[in-house]
Amino acid sequence: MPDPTYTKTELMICVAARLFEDASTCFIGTGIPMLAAMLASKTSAPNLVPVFEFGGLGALLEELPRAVGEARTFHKALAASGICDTMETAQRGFIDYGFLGGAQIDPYGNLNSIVIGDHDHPKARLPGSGGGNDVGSHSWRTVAIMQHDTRRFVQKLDFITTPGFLSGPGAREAAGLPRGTGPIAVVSTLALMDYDPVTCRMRLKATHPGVTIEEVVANTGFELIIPDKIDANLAPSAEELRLLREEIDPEKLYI
Amino acid sequence: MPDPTYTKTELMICVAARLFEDASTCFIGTGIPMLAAMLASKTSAPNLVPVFEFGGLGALLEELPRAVGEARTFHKALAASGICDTMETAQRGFIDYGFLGGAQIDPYGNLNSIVIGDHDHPKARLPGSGGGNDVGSHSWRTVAIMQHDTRRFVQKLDFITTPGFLSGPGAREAAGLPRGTGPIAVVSTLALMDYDPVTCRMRLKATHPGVTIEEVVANTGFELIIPDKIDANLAPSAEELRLLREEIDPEKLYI
Amino acid sequence: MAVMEGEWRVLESGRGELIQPFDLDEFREWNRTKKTRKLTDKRMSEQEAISRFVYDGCYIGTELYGTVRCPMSLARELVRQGKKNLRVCGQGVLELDLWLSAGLVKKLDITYIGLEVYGTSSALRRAVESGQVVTCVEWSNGAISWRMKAAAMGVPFLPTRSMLGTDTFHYSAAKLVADPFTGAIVALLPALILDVALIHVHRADQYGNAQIEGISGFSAEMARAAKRLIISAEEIVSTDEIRKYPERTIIPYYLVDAVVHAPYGSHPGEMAYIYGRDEPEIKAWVEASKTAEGAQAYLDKFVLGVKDHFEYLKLIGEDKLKACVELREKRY
Amino acid sequence: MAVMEGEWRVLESGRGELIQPFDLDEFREWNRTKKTRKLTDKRMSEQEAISRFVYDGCYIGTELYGTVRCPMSLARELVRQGKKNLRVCGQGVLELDLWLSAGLVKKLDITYIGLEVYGTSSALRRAVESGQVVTCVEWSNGAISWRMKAAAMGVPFLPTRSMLGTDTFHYSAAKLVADPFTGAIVALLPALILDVALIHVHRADQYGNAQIEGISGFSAEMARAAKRLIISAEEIVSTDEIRKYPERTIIPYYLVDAVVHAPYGSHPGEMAYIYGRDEPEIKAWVEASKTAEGAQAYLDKFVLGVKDHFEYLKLIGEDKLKACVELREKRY
Repeated sequence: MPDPTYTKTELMICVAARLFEDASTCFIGTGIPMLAAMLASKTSAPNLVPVFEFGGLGALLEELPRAVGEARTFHKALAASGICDTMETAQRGFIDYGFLGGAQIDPYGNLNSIVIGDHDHPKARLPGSGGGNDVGSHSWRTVAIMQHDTRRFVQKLDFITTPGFLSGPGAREAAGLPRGTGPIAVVSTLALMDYDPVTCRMRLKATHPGVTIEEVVANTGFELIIPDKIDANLAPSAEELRLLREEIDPEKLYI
Repeated sequence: MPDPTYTKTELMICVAARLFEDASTCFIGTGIPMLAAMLASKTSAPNLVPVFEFGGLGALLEELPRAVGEARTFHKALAASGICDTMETAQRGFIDYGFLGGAQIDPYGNLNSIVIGDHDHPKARLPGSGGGNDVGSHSWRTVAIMQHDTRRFVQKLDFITTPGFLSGPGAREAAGLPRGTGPIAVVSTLALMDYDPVTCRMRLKATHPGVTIEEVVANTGFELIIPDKIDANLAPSAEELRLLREEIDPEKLYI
Repeated sequence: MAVMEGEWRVLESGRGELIQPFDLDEFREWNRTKKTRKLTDKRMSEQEAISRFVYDGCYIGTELYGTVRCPMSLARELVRQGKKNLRVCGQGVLELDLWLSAGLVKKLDITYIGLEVYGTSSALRRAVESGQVVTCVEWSNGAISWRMKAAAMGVPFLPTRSMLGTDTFHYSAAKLVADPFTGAIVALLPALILDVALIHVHRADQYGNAQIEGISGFSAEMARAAKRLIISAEEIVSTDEIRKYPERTIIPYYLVDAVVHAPYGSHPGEMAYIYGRDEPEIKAWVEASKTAEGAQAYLDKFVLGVKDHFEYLKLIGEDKLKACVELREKRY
Repeated sequence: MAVMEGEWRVLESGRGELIQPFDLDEFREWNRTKKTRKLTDKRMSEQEAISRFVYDGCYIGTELYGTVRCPMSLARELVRQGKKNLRVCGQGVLELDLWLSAGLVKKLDITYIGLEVYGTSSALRRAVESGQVVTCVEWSNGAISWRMKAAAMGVPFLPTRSMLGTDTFHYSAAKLVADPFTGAIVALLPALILDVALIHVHRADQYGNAQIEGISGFSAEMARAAKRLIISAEEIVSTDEIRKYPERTIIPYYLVDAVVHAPYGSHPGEMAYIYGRDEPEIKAWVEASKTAEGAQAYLDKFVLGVKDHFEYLKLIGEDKLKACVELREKRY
């Protein structure tokens, strides 16, 4: 029996965790991606190879890291080098997945984490690219994890920080980005999205329990492709929730 | 009293050793430069910082290295990194001196260590640049150490492996080489040479004991500048010889 | 073989300002004349190091990252001395927040300034949105690290496939060219030579030979890319100890201008294998920094209100520091 | 933003052949599909490693350098298997001498092949002067290392101020351009992606996580620049041992295709902190290699005349190996 007390964030983490492929190399950013990676490594992806941009590779995720450079990112790791080595490893094609956040996402999966409003006279200055642009440029596949509302899912970004499909089919390759790379999914608080292979536009793939298609559409600031067949994401299992609450984030930093 | 039993090689090593500046960083190549560096560090340059291209920096030269990568090049060293770090350190301007050998040298101090005859159909294939070209490009000052004869001191090299002054004044800078760098001396089995500051051509500076100017000229395959005043190099001191024979090269690998 | 500037065909140039122009031959000359090869005792206090080597308007950077092996005792001393109009590169958490809140930063080569798990930086927002920081030039974390790596290598640029196709490129000072070997498009990142760099390490000898445990972040690159380098170290060790394991020297002495003995120098951040994060003290800044007044009160108490790092540690108190040591990462 | 090849203005191109053309996207695809991220046991014998991953005509390189931490047991096995038409990069002492004498090398990206203290290489002279080696493309030691570093970084080229103004440049495959930021002239070194690399290390686990003591040479760069990587190791250690000091992993497992346990794998060369050089055995090659017949006799005895590395060690004999151990570099 699923535990009905789960939160939207817990659900989002569980749906994201299920996307991790076992024995793959994954760039893990601060926050939700860390919880998802840790949950995945305790469930379906025990051989996951987490990569943290400042040098940790193949750490055992026994405790939740709270920053991308802290000791837990290289706890019993296979290697601990530096950011250049890690980013070059990605540039060389060794990183399978990147898990990213952002303040805004557009229909092509481009992300903004730099500024709301005009760059030089911003309404809101956001933290910046960090490793986001690098992760989105070099990882084979990227997954965005986002709160779902119309301020975040927008037709046009105020600033393209991290490349999704840029302006659409072929645009990544034309810009010089590595062949065959790009976003594959968005996990939000409402649903799981993927991308239409022809148009490269975002497409609803599966709704979360209790969420209607209309709710997803109403919270999306651009035209989302709604295919005929839409899956339903499973609610967090009791075991997923137990792991999240007792082992992964007992201090409730995120959940 | 100088020991009259010294060899030409021992003398050459002593004259080269006296050129080392204390507390300077010096690229040391295999062979005679190693003996000279070791002698210098035991006499006038106790704070010499030897740099070996494959990564050894600041080693204590307690035993003679027999290769530029072997353990004696990083014996009790301050750092042991790799060739890229070392060459980049040079490219950044941190290496004061480079001590080089070669098969041929021309009036501008360019060196050949690649080929005798035509490159693609050689009379003699020599070992190659090794680190020579890098040392000659990036070190602030380079010193060549050579046997002195007309086959080695030639008007025109068969191949410019390592840059001296190239074609003359301003040529290094025009080629893009770092500003203010270049050869400063040649230590041979007959004499010590430097370079005329105006023409950048090789100039006799000091003859070895018992060697006449005529002998130097006769063994030089190009017109050597002979200034009015020529110094005389001192013979090896008894202590220099003792160090060389007993402490530096007791196995007589070189001397 | 004289060449006109720009004779290369550049496909596109980022519109961002190159806020720290570079001259490799001048850098070489600096490295020749201002960096002694002598083994000299470079130990000094935070006060002396900051006052001797940091100056108003300089281009400065800190390694690693806010709460992780970050030279916090140097960052706080810089605030006490009120060095201003700083041009700053890269990523930051607490350390850049302090400088921004103290109004010391004029221009940023920015990659990330935020509070990690605690979200965005209010200090950054206030400083940028008010116009106090007059310029933000955008880069990715990889790009800014490679810019230092270019300087460390002694070359004018490095190519990358990061930043392509995005506004991150358009608001950077990178240039787009085609690789002459294959025709592929790459961005060229200009070398970044810092006026001053601050790096915190596990141990150093009195001359500056420095060793780091765990990830090395961008310490190797930044140390080699800086005209002045201040090292703070948890522990000062003998040079014999350095010579025993020369492969662990990540920063050789000749790069270093000052060695500051700073136990708990990364507090309230962590130092792998020595102490863990001081979460309550980090949260204190997160809360305080939400308003300008709160930030000022924090600065007044924890930075301006103490004379030096040792007074700061006394203010924090031995019990809290001991608790951090308990939380340290261990080698099994 | 389609770009024609060569739209960059190149001031000059070296006339040397790019004997190993590269395609970064193809390398990425290789790294994606042919390099597992799984921790799999990769231990195998020299025979198996060479026969599975080295092939006629491949582009191959060895690290470090002849008599120093060099994968000699792999080099000898390659001769036994007679892999031919090799294209080879870089520097070499004994190991390349063996291949040259056995007539296995067709093209060279050459920096240095010689016998160090013992002078020039007769094997090289015979092979090049006879035309058996059909092409020598010239590079400096720095340049060839940076070419591997470019591949390791995943970029098409790296700039350098080496090789400028010399025939070394003219007989290389580098290109001369002006830096678009400052107008300075630099040489662009094309990325070098090796088909196979052989590296000898102090210790590795069964998956290939490898650690090196002392200087690292160009191991980090070569390991990352190769499509196939064979590691030989003096010692096989547990993965727990690797995880205890992750900062010492210079080659992570996913780069590695084969792990060969090869005690005395560098013999007659040295292995810092484990054993020193076997000077008499090195001299034996120096003398033997002066003539083609002598070289063949050496090969017959020490390489072709033994079945594998363990037979080779038996031939050398325990006493000599023990003597080498006595001569090892020590940590004080």
